[in-house]
Amino acid sequence: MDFIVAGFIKAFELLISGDSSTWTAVWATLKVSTCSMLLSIGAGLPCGFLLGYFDFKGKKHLRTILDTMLALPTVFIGLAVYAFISHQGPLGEFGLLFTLTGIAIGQTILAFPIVAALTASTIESIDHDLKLTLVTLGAGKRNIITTCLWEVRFGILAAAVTAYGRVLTEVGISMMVGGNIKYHTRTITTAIALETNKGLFADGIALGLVLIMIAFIVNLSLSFLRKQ
Amino acid sequence: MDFIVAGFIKAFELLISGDSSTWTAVWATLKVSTCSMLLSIGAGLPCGFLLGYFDFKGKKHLRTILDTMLALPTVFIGLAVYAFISHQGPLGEFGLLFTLTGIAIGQTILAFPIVAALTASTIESIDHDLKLTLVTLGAGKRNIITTCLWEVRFGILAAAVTAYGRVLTEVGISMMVGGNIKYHTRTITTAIALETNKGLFADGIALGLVLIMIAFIVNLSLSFLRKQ
Amino acid sequence: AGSKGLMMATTTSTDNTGLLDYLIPHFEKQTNISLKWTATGTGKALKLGQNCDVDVLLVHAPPAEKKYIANGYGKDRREVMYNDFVIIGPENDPAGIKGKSISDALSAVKNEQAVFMSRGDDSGTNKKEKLLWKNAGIQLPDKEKWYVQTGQGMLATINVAQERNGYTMTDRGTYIKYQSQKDGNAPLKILVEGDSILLNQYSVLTLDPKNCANAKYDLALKFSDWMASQNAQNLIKDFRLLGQKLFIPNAK
Amino acid sequence: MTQTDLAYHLKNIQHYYENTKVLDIDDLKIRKGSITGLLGPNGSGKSTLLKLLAFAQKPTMGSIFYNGRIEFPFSPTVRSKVTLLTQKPYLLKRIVFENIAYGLKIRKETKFLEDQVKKALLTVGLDYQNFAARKWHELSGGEAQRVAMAARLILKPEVLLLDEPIASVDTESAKLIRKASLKARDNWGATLVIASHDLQWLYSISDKQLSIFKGNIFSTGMENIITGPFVKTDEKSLVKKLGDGQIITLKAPTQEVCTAVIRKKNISIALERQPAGGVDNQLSGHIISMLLEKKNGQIMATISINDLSLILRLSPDQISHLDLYPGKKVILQFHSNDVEWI
Amino acid sequence: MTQTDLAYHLKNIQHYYENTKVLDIDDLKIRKGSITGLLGPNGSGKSTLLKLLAFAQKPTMGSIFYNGRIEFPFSPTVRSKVTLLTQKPYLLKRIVFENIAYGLKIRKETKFLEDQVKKALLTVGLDYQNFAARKWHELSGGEAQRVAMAARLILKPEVLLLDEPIASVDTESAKLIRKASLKARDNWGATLVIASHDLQWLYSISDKQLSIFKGNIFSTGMENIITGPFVKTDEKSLVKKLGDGQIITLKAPTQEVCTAVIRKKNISIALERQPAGGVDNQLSGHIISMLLEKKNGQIMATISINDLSLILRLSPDQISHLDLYPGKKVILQFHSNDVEWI
Ligand SMILES: Nc1ncnc2c1ncn2[C@@H]1O[C@H](COP(=O)(O)OP(=O)(O)OP(=O)(O)O)[C@@H](O)[C@H]1O
Ligand SMILES: Nc1ncnc2c1ncn2[C@@H]1O[C@H](COP(=O)(O)OP(=O)(O)OP(=O)(O)O)[C@@H](O)[C@H]1O
Ligand SMILES: [Mg+2]
Ligand SMILES: [Mg+2]
Repeated sequence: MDFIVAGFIKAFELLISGDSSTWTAVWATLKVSTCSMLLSIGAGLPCGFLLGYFDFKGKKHLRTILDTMLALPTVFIGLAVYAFISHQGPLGEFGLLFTLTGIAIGQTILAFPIVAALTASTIESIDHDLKLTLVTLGAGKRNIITTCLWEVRFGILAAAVTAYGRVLTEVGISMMVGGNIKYHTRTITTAIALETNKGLFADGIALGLVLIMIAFIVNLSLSFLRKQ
Repeated sequence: MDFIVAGFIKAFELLISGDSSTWTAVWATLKVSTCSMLLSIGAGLPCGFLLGYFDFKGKKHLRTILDTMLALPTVFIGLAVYAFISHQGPLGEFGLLFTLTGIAIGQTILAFPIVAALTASTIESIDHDLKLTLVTLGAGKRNIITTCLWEVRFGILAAAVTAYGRVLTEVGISMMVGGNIKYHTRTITTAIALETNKGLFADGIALGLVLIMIAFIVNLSLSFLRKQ
Repeated sequence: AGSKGLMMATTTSTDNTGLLDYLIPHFEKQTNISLKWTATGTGKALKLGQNCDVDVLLVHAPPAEKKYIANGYGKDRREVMYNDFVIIGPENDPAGIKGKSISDALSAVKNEQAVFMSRGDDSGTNKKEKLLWKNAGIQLPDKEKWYVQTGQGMLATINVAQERNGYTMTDRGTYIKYQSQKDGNAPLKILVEGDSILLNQYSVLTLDPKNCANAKYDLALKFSDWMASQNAQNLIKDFRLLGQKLFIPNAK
Repeated sequence: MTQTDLAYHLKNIQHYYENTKVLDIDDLKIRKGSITGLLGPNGSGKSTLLKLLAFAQKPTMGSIFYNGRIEFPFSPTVRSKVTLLTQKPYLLKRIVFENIAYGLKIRKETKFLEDQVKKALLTVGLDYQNFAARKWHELSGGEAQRVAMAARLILKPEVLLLDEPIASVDTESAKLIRKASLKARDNWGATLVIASHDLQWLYSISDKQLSIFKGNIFSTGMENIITGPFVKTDEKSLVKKLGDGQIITLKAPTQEVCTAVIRKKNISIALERQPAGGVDNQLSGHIISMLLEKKNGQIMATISINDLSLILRLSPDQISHLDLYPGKKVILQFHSNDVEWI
Repeated sequence: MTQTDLAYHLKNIQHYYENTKVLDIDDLKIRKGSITGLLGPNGSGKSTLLKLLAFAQKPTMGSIFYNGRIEFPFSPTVRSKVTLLTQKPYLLKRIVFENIAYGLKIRKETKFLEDQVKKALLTVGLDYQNFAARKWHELSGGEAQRVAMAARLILKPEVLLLDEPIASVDTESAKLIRKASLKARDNWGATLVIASHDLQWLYSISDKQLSIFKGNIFSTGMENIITGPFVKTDEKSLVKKLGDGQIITLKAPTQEVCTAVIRKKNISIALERQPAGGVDNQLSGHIISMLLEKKNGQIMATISINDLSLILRLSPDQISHLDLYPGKKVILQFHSNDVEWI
């Protein structure tokens, strides 16, 4: 139990003392998660929209596949990405292994199904009258997408926040693709794994708190977007 | 790249040959994830309903906290649960450490915010007229909860599927609380982590495929609940 | 195998003990070569080398290393240091193994069905442990109830042993760490130590340029040389964790 | 009217949305077994009042007595007895049968369920065979409205509150809904309050009409409302100018207000202007509709005066005497002193 | 009527929902600049037709010519020119201003936006100050309906399709919407098609009425429909029995059908029964309403015969002559040969 208390104290120390390894990990985490969130939202919103808005043959199967992709283990994604960007992989020449870019690619694959599946289910809940209204007001295809997404903005926000939580806390990809290299690809979660492995539970807790703090700040700023 | 191909072949071998360590891991995974899903749905649905249905002071803050809980790192949860159920912890006497029950507790904590936050955001999207209609038809509080949840059943299903994906793929808690003990608390994800660490990438991929297959079967059965 | 500097894969023990954090800045300063490392299980470290994703390895599994070279993945193997393994267990020693030889101790564990933790992760440590069972003439008790395979790192395994009041085999460095975390009164004590079979040899492995043309073989060799240099060997000798010596340099 | 005759008694009710007062009712009594018509322009507060009567919402201030007791939302004594057909009826995402049976199911009164649903559908003119198994979205606007109505009727409630029940319903069905409402009163003594913009229909069904305007109630039924802008001519009077140059003179109000009410009974009709003296307002216009009030055989006539419509009640004799018919030019007369300000 | 005069030409249109045919129109022409009223009971296919005309849906079969060309949903030549006010108007989850401005914004016509919104709100009788900043849900039913109407009017579309635009709107606003519709036609030549259950209002606004019943169109406007059950008396005739014992005799149809249509023009009115011979149907009932048809000064009278309502058109002279008024007992006469079967 006491290591939890110690962890709280340590969390403050780490942040206040400006411990450079902590801060570079914070920085790496922010960079990589922002990047992967942007990519997965960019790809997930349109895909989710198409899947939720239109009725077409095979839609149900696509949904099942997407839902299954929600259960892609991070280590698995990590291995698959590794296979592609390792020196002997088809993309080996780009030198993405042990880089933040590599991690971001993997995390995008992780977050994409979350964004897409939740967007689709939110869009599905849209009133049929909205679709009719938009068409009769002369909305083009792009207007329909943007307006529908805006109508269900709180649902989309929930999708994004869920995906963000997933990306922020994932270890498997960062470890496998990033290599947990100090000052380079060490993110907060891989640092937590490392400290915990060393038996430094208090440090693990402290870093966990730092991560939660980041999430809290992000969610606090998002909560201003959300009306009462 | 070739280890991915090898992994596919190996996945079949593992399942067909009835490899006992694989099957016990599959079994452990199923038991523990089912248990934690039941618990987190049991707790998350009502909480999400309350949060989404009612307007009260501090609701926005509760939402922010819940959203932040989406970013609880699994190792962190693992450590926290460990602190409570380890020998020296307050619940040490129950002997929950290194048991599937222990893992299920941790996974429940992991899945709860997902179920609750997504339920809340789905319930929030409910038409105000539905609430009015139910009240005027004489629905009591329990009727209102069940009917509202049933009205947004596809949204709830999406929440559950997302949480299930998270639980199924989580490593940190299973590792920390379960101890990855062969034939006992080794789940598929901890087995993947182990094989990968051994450098047996093909085995990791194979086990990942087994996990994905489980998710696929579950989602396929759920997809029959979903109308076209 | 990035553009500048060396990329090394190593086992968790060298990283977790802090040895690399202590040693590498010296290397970088003296040779002007930058070195990054990723710490993983021995098996994965070897695999990363085989796939040419790193330039050099620092590992501790001599039989596997020799096979690795024989397979054409590794080129030079240079032994640089060692530490040793010990068997630890609860102070009351239910199987009564204290002071026994390795083989007797393991037989006692088996006969008493005392709980024994194995890492079961094919790491250098695990490989050594399996060898010990074999030497004691006992078939690996894979499915025995008392033989618990954690599939985790050393410290985690020790913690499991402590929770379950069992025995385990560990490298001394990790044990020292564990001991320090318990403020010097750790429930698990060293019960068997000192046998020459318990030595834990660390080597630097360079990759065979034939297999990995992109690997920085010359820089890797420089690192290997440096590790064997008097300077580095002295540094290793002086490295202490919580006041105790951890690694004994033995470069030839 | 003794206390026990009353279904509702509202005392000092005020209701606010955010900071805007939308309802202000000092005292309102509704008898058991009566059918009350609720009239008023858009936004006057009809739906709000009905929601309060349904105990679906708490008034910001004041108390509502139901059967002599102050009641609140979710009170078990009103919960299953008062039901409201909302203005935008919401159908549950289930088939029509389940929508109609829902109320009975939550009351656990599932005996002869199918028969009851069949009967309820029939009362609103829908046939069981064709509609019971349809999904909620496979209905036309009016059909949906009628399914929602059936879901209320099946409950045989003590109080039936209907918010524009015939808004998108055809003439035949409007008649059916009228019949069903009367039957509810006659067969099990239901109390009804019905809001509607269809005056003829509302008059044909209700015993009493309440006119509501800007949240204030006039218990005398539909009255003529004249809205500003007004121009002040002297201390004592205001005038309103109509588009065609005609002028309405009104006695100036004592407080700061902006809407005038002229009751039907204070307006008289003629074919020619009277010589000056007597009434000070003589407006020329033409009849646009004449509707029968079933209750009393009187005729409700709507007269258009430029862009203003006034309503008055005529007897068959008056009509025969003056030879009135829709399209006929007439003069309306009333005295500026008879105006009321709200 | 040349081809270039036509806004719409529908050929062999059939529309199905799942396997049910709900619309069957062989040929329908709608002139540019005309105002067409769409009448018919619930579920007759009005909304479906309007959705097809709006190109919001493709008919299952057949083609729709717009301005002489076959057009389809999302075709750029119709997309921003045809607009439909749906039966259940949906407001976007934004403030009223944004709802009304939406159409202009997607057309990128944002000049004088505020002025235009102000004007649009005024046309439906809502004041900018009070309403522009309200959220979508802070409106009464009728206010919401009018906001949706304003959002269509602001677009100044070539074709304005209105599905029950005054369903929950008060009398004053119904007038305003009438005015706005006429203005749309007069000012920028809009073509309008309007569905409504308010006959008087619809007649007061439309040039031509289409009556639609079970998906079939009668281009002659509102006619009297008599539904079964009928009883076969002999080879040549059917009868329908009314609740009060009166009997309607009808010529037996040639094919298997179930609904009879008697056109207004074939019914005459009298105070006394004629001696036998001549017409074979003489039904006694009473007038329930008389409404002015603005266009032609004629009067549309509704006569109730037990539970049947029949409509016919009267002239002022007829009314004066027979001394008719709502409530008066009358005899309706028509010949069984004049019945049409659909
Ligand atoms: N949720 C809300 N927030 C703020 N104002 C509201 C809200 N709902 C209604 N209002 C306002 O309250 C007043 C009364 O509304 P109410 O719905 O009771 O009117 P109504 O008489 O039913 O009108 P209608 O005939 O259009 O249905 C209106 O001015 C309306 O704008
Ligand atoms: N989505 C749907 N699926 C199946 N049937 C439908 C669907 N929508 C409408 N219908 C049926 O099609 C027919 C025509 O419906 P439509 O909405 O066009 O009628 P309407 O004339 O507009 O009626 P109302 O006056 O009630 O608005 C009705 O019988 C209705 O039950
Ligand atoms: Mg209302
Ligand atoms: Mg319709």
